[in-house]
Amino acid sequence: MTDHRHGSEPGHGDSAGAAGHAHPTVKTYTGIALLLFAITALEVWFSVAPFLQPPDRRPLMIFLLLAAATIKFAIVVGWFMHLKFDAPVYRRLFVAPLVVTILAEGVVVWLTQIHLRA
Amino acid sequence: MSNSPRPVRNVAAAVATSLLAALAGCMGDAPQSTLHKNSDLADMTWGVYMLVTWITLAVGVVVFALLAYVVFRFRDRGEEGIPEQVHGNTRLEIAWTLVPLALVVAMAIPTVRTIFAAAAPAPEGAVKIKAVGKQWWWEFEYPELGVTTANEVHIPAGVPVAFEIVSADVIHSLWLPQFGGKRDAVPGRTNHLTFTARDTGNFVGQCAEYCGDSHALMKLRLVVQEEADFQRWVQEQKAPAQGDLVASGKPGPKAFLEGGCIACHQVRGNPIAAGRIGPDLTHVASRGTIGSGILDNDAESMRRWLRDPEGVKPGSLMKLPHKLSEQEVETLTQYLLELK
Amino acid sequence: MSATPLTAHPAHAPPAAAPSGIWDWITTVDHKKIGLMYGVTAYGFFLLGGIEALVIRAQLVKPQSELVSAQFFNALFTMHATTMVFLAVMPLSAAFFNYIVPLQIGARDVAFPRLNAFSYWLFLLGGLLINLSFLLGFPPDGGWFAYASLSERMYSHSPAMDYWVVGLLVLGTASLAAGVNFIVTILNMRAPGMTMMRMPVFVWMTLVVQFLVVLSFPIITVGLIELLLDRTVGTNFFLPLHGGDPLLWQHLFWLFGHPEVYILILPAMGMVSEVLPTFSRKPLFGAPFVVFSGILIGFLGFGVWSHHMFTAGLGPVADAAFSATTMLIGVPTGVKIFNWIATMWGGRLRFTTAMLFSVGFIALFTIGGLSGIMHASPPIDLHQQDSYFVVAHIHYVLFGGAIMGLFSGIYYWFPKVTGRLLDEGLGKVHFTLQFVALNIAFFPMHFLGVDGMPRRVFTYDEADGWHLWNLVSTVGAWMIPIGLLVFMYNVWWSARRGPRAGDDPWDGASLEWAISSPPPVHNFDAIPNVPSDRPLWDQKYGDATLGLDRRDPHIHLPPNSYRPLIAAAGVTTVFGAFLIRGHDIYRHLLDAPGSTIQSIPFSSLFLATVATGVIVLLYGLYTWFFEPVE
Amino acid sequence: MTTMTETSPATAAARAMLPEHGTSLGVPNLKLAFWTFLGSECFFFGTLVATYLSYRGKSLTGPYPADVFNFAVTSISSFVLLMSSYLMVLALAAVQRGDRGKTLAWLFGTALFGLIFLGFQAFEFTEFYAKGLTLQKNLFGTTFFVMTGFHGAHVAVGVLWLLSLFVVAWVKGIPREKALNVEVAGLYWHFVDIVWIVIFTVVYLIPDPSKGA
Repeated sequence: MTDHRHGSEPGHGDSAGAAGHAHPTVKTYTGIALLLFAITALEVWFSVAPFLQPPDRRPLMIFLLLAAATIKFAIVVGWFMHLKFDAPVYRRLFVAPLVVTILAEGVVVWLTQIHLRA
Repeated sequence: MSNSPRPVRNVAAAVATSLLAALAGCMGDAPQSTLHKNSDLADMTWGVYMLVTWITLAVGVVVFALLAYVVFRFRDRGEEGIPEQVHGNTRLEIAWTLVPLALVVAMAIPTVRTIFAAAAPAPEGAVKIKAVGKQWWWEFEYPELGVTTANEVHIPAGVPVAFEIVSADVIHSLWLPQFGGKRDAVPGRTNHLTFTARDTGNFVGQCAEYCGDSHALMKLRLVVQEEADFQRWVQEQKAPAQGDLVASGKPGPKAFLEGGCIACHQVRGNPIAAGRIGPDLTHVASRGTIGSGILDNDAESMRRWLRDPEGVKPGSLMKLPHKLSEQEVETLTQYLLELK
Repeated sequence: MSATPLTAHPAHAPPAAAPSGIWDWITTVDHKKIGLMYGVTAYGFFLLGGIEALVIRAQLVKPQSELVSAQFFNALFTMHATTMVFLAVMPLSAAFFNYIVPLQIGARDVAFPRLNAFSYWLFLLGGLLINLSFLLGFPPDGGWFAYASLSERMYSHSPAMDYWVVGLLVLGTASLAAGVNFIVTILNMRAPGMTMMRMPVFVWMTLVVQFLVVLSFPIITVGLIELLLDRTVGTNFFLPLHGGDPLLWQHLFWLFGHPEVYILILPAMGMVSEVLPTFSRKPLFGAPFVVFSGILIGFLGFGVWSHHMFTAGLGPVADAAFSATTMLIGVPTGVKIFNWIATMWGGRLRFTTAMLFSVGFIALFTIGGLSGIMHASPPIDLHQQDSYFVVAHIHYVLFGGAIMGLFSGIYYWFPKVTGRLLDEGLGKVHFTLQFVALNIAFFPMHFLGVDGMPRRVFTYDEADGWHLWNLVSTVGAWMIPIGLLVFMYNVWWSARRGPRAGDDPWDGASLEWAISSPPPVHNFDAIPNVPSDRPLWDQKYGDATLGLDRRDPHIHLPPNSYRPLIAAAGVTTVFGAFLIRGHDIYRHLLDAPGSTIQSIPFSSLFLATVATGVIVLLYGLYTWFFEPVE
Repeated sequence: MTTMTETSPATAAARAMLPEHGTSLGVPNLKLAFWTFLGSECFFFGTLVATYLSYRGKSLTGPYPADVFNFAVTSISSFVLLMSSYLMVLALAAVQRGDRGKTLAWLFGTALFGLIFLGFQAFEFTEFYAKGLTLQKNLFGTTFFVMTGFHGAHVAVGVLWLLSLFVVAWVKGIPREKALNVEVAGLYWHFVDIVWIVIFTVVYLIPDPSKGA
């Protein structure tokens, strides 16, 4: 990684000064892939595990599934897409819209569930 | 009539009323004016309406005064050099952030209070009316009274009425300006409008949500009556129509039967005239208007309507099986005007 | 004004083997030419939308008027709004983004010049496609908001609304591409030294607008695709018959639609924030406040959409919440108005035409903003919603606001673009006529709304009592084109005979006044080194100097390309194929009224058109990407 | 990592060394544009998911999700797409190392995994259709097919993109200084993957409240 001219490497640019970051290596990626596999397996298990099937455990199941999905999402974005290591501007450009989307669309879903005194 | 206004608000409201009435006076009499109020709901919103109107007017006056002063005072008079380069003044800017914020809060509090007050469920004993928006007319059903009518809704004064507003096709909006604003008729949903009317009389309203070709012609009448008159009206409406279409042998019922009118229209008392697509005609002659409030209910209007519904109401869904002859028009007109 | 180091002289122009004539305009990737094309095209659509408005007003001049049919009237107000929003005000603003922003940030072009051309061509084709409906006899008539279920096939059998949906999909794609392009341009193409807080306020507002475009257009794109599928494939997104909810369309439309309102107004606010300081000869008062309030307005814009739905029955909690957020937006807006007035305070105000339009903007926008506060309160909105009061409000905001601001921008930057000054005398006549006319046209609409006149009615009755103010409003509306004629004559005359402007006719503060008028094709002989937020002003009156960034002596301009036009044609063809589908369905429904959409086979013409569009698009994209740019 | 330590201040140096003249943020335009586009895509898929969730459990007739879902098949295809992201980072690393052979292998592998995912989706759609679920049948069919269909279309565009890069790499190779082109394709590919992470959880794993089997 000696050639910096084209800015294709992670950590290029404004954040390049933060050389302390350990850039992911192929070995790291393999570990991440295994982790993703494990979480996916866990997710599938959550959705069939007997102790989560009773109706009163549904909220717990949904929480666990959403938590697992969030972790997978964060791992892919953070490591595979280098967002954790790249210039901060990328993070702002992606995370801010993501948050606004979740909030606004969440309110839309909530509002479509309202049927007043029908 | 829900709250007794304080003196200050009274005066302000009076001034506002006279000011707006003066403006309204310029344009003659507008029966659908939002400034006429004839229900507790309209009174309830009136306080907020006036408060916000006054605050915004006051802000407008301040801004315009400032703008006029600045434009006049600081115009270039050909002085030498450049003016002092002021980049800003944080204290001033915080001030004119906080003042609007305070005004917003002042408007938001009564607003929120009114929203929740107006959303209260209908009290016991309210007259229930189901208002169905259709392209392009209104059907009113009194489920507890067994009455169905079209485009003309009667309510008793001093008694709460609870409208359930639904739609049969596209989105409409039931707008009764004098009674506290409008509510949409959304297909698949039920909206509610509850109020108690004050004065008796005839009032007009209109569909407010664009709903297709003849949106402009989707008007309605609201008749506020004394309780006793209202009960009498209910009894009249509940009665079946006079005469039997088949047995009477008269030309009118015959034309109604053979002209295909029964496919869409109901004339109660006649099981074969049970169509629900068009307005219920059992007591059509008792109504003040036809064509959803756009024509006076007289022989001339009826002829006009029967000759060419599409011409009176563009896009009208009243498709005649064939163009009616003048003879048929006359016969049907006579028959319909008998359906008191 | 003496020439500055950045002024280009003809001798410096790089040897360009550029094509000439019409081919040059078709293949250009120069942001200035594209800006001009946006401006001219959008102005044409502005006139078209204006003619539609004049017919609307003519119909309403008296009760029971029979000038146009109900159906045509409904098409007129639908197309008037659609045209003005998407084909006039947005692209007129885009004309300024294109022409001015690169100059103000000290860039030679936008980040992706060919993508920029692609955006323009998509805009043009989308605009033509949507107006093709008039020629074919199916003008859209479902309202510019296209509320389901009226916009569904069941209630709009003809292909009219297909034109609307397809046209907006094409226009949306154009806006998205342009949005990404300008975000990158502004974030990444600034001259050295131009930090974010040194950017002119117009650039800031452009940036906010582009974020609103990039984030809100996907929402309406999905909504439009869902509506299109309902109409052409028979899905159930907004049809209550199968449990679909028409209000979902309203949520999606307004979740896009409210940011769209700020997309329309913020550019004008940016222009006014350039014009007022220049002609007050002072800096913008509290520029960071103005910038942050612009950002705040943009951000809050995503949290207020349901105030368009207070009558729809969302319940008191939602109504209260959206009422509060909507009123909150009044605060940053108010801050801007006070900052503009404070900018003029203590200045030496030169009332050029540009300045007059900016001052007019403040006055008229204030009226529109205050009436907006009124219907932010649901109890009041239940009176005003869908009445002429709201028509008055949006015209004060969009005509009194956006259009006045845009004219201010035209008078302000015309000398930069053409090298000649517009005639000030004619300009003042234009301003006076327009200011007076639009108040006569739009102020009475407040009274009509208070008097209970609903919007979108093609007729009314003598007994309704609305005729006087309708008459006044129509007279005002018909006066507006007089001012525009004066303006057009002024442009036509001044562009050829007007006095030479020189580089810096207004004693400006920002970078575009440091280069020649009109700017050379490469904008800057050398990229400046920006020392302050008012670089040129500080060079003239302060102690700062506009340094030159000598690190990049090569002037490299991308060559012309027709690939963007090909790609745009491909995209338009793919979407346009659905018009064929719409016509097919309509024909079938006429032949066999009982048939359902899914029982109607996809015609080979439809499939062939889709395939052609995809092939053309891929051809355009591949040759685009492998086209040499050296 | 030599140049950054030699020159200072870092931003000015980075700007001076970039092709064209330097960029203000010291990052390449293309990548900046792409992240902006991905922010926009968040809203695109966010709206599709919101539509699905708005109508979740509101279908008036079957087939309901429980009637059609084949859990094992979808889990496998989800896993394939997830692993294609892994191959994608390997491909990018290979390009950045200048390892042409591995570049070709991993690019092709990624595209192949994408194709396998599309194959599973085609199989799934056919199965559902056979079980009576169509676009027009009910709200579930409408929202499910349109949302997953648009995701599938994104995967297809990605496959086309990767295969194009593969051909370029095959014919003339992708030099290290052009690695950005692969990186951007990778960002797109990973994004398509994370969208599926959301869809897999929301649509398949969380039980649908509809009645039915």
